[in-house]
Amino acid sequence: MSYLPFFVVAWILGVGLYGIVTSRHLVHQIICLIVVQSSTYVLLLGVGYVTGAVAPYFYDIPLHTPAVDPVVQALALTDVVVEAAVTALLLAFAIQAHKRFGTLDPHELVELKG
Amino acid sequence: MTPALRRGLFLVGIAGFLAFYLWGLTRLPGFGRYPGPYGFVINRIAVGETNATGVVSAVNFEYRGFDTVGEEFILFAAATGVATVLRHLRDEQEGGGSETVFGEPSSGTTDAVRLASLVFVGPVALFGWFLASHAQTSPSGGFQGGVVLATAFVLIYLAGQFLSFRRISPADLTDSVGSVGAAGFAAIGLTAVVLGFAYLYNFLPLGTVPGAVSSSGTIALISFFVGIEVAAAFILIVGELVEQTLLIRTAGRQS
Amino acid sequence: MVDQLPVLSVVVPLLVAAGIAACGWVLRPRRRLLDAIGIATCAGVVAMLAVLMTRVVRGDEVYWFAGFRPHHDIAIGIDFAAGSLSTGLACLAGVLVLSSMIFSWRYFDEVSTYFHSLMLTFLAGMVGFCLTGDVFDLFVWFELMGVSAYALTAYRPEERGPLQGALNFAITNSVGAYLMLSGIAVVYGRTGALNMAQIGASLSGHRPDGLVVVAFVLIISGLLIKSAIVPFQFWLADAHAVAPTPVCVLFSGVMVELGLYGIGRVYWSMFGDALGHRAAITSVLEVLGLATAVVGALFCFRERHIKRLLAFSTISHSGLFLTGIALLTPLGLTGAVVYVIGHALVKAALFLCVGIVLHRLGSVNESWLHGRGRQLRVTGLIFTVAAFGLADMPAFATWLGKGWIEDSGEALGQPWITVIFVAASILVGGAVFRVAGGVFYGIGDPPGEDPAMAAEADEETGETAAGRGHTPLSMLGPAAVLALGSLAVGLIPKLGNAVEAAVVRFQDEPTYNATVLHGIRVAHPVALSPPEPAVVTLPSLLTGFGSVAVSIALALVALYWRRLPVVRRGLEPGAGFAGVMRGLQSGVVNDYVTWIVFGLACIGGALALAVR
Amino acid sequence: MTPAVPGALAAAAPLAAVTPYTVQPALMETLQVLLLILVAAGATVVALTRVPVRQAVALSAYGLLLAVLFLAFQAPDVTLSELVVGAVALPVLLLLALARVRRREK
Repeated sequence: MSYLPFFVVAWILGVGLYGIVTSRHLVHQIICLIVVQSSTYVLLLGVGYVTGAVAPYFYDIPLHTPAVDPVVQALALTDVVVEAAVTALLLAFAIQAHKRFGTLDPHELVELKG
Repeated sequence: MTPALRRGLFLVGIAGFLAFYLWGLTRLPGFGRYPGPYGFVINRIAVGETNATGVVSAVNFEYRGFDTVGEEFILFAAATGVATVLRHLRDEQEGGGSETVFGEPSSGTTDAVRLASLVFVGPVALFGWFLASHAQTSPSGGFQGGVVLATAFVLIYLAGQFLSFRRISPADLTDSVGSVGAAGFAAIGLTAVVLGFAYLYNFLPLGTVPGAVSSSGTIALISFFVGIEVAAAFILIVGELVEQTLLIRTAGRQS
Repeated sequence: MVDQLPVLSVVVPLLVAAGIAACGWVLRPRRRLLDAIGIATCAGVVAMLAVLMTRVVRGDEVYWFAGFRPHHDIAIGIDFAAGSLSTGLACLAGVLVLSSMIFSWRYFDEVSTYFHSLMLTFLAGMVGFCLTGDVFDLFVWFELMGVSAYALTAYRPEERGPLQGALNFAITNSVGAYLMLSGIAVVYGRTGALNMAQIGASLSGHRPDGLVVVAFVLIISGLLIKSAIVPFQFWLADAHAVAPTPVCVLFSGVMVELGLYGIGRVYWSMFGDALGHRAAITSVLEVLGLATAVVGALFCFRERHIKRLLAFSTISHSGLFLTGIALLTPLGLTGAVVYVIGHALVKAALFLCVGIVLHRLGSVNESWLHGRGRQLRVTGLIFTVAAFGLADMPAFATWLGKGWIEDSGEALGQPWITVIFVAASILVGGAVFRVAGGVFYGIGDPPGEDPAMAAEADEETGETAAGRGHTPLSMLGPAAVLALGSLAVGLIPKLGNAVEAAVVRFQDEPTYNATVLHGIRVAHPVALSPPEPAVVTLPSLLTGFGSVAVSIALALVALYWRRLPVVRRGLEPGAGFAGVMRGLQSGVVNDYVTWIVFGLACIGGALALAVR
Repeated sequence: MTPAVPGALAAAAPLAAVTPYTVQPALMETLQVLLLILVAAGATVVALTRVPVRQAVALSAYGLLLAVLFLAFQAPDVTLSELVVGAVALPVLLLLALARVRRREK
């Protein structure tokens, strides 16, 4: 168990990149980019976890109860917002590209070459 | 590169890279053995210093508040970018004007879905409002609240009323509201500077009861502005996408 | 209020960006007011950073947000650590954004508040990236910079090129950013810290293990992609060629260089002492840098699309800068810094001149433009002056910087650096002289036309519609000032000593850590290795003039190629090459990501073998 | 490798002991292992689904799985964000974009 989450992180990163590289559809490629980014959430929350500790909310539990790291959770939240922002922008590019090229296959979206 | 060559090169590369990556990951302290100190220090001091019982919100809006300023402006820049890229171009005009996306007009959405969507608008909006205004106490905050609030507007659209969606949230207005939200956050920080403190210093009274709605000073206020900005940004993005789908006809090149 | 300068220089442009978006319906019909607000904001940021610059010469100024100072060496908030190098670079970014804003005074046909908002968030992202002392904050500003830049690249979505360029740019750089974030998470898992000084203090004094190497490689991978180092360089030419000209100025002049600054910042605050093995790190980064210099220069020389040609020259120069940093000596980094300043100014001037050509003649195709630029006398003159700067003509800051990197390399017993530097600068210089001579003076014959390249260049039509008959002063002015600025920087007396003092401070990790964590001002930082004097020597003067002469000769050969008696008609130089290069720069983002993965495996493997 | 944490800050060391507020560690660990394997499988399915519309639906399910995993990692805040963004907002954006693209292909 001790390193399982980190192996999962590496696996998610690997399949995400594989999806990007073999993709024939831009929207598919964007979704694979989301998968690549999801590996960072698992990694962030994985490194900040403490066995047997509670979530860092002290509303109804006493202070000084051992809690997991709140900082990585804040970082992961920022990360989620970044993901949403980048995805929205990429989708806008894809929609316009489809209008101009008539296809979403990255192999045919080549105006610039060489 | 041919697909086969690319796949070969990629597989060699990724095998090497993942081996390398795991070499580093397996030298971490191991899952569940976070060594600190940053998070533990924050857990110990946050409630006392800010009167916010949700420590993650305290980190997001106070200890690492400046990250959140940057994050809000990433969303702002992305929404501006979407509006830039999907703006009405010379060779496009509005046409069609069908009311639904998935299928032909009037056959796509059943009355049951419309009714259900409309019924949910109120509760969803209320829930979003609740989340945005309880950052300091519970696992919630401006960001989540803002997205949920935006969802309420999307539901109106799902009820088959795109034109009313646009009427309730015209692009100019959402743009302005979103910008005010983003600017509001940055301006709260600046208020502290004007008062002679460091940027983002929590200058409001913290309240006396940890976890109360009015506690924790600027944290609650910032969370509120973030909620407004996020909701407006999402409504703007969804609106632009829906408009593309429903209204724009292109006379552009097609190969 | 002066204490607040670091934060104000980031927050003010952000607030103005949001403000003009909020007042969109008021400002849209009042174009001049909108332009004026944008220019005034940039000028204000430059002024604030200039004042800050005078304060940080004697040591870094540390600013703790919300007043959370470190307790017992543990940073609980975010800090800005403004040093001379970081403030100077931020100031350079401000100057370039200011000149682009002046240049685009009434430049675009249809404009909303979007362009100005995005330029200001871009500026804020760059300044924040330079000043921050927190590694996650670095990522946040990196992303703000990225998102603004992607959107600006696709500013003209009615054409195909910008969309492809923006997609390739956004996907490759996003992959880089996520790798960087993974690296930050890995190092956080060991140290439990995000402040760079604290991480450095926590990591140093232990034997480097896999975690340190992996974190280093992951963090710099995002930055290497941003700075277009081989084999991560493909996106750059696609994005630069299609972005609006005022935006190209920023991409080439400073965004790429910021990636390299980031490498220096993380190395000399977090990893320098922890990694050790300086020789190995020097070799790996130097190989990357020199390969980039050569590849960029070759692509540059064969290009006929002028914006793309300048983009490839940026790749080549990025490699030269990386080599300067990789030497890990005070003089090498001094050279890189001066080179970056000089290059930013001349490259910005060149792009602005191309913008004027596009405005007046509606094309960026070198073959088509041949001789047609004769009427643009002033533009031609500015372009020629800037071309001499790009070819590292003595007295320009570019020549000083390049010379110092070569000196430092020779002192380390690596004379091949000089050879490759001279070769790269001859090729790049030859390419820009060829453009200058052909387009503005009509010398020789139009260069051979590659049909695909011509089609690409023709896609690029005017960004402006009205007032094509003349060139407004708001376009010529910034170009002239920037070109002459590079010359002026080169002529500052004792420039080398001043920069070297700043560099020594930048490279002194313990001093940086003490300043950030304990607020100690160290008067005399310790140099990484005995600093060699940054002086001008006769050999470097001769090399400089020599390489410029060879560049001009090369340009003349290219222009008169078809009239050379010895050459069989129809023989085009480098024809065999073309297929290979076209195959590499394929425009397919799948290929680019494959190269990223493959390149990372190689870099990681090399460092792993060295440090293990 | 961490700097010494003196005085008042030192008490916050990780505890293996069970407090009244936590799930039994053994149960928790089983849950986490199960969820991690599901998430890894989910990522594989999303990346290898070639039809974008189906992929968007798979992404929504994957977002849901991630959200549950984050709950097991004691991160309710991130759970909520992942739920609203990963499982709802992003799939909606994707489906809208795909609807636009498909309309043209008709």
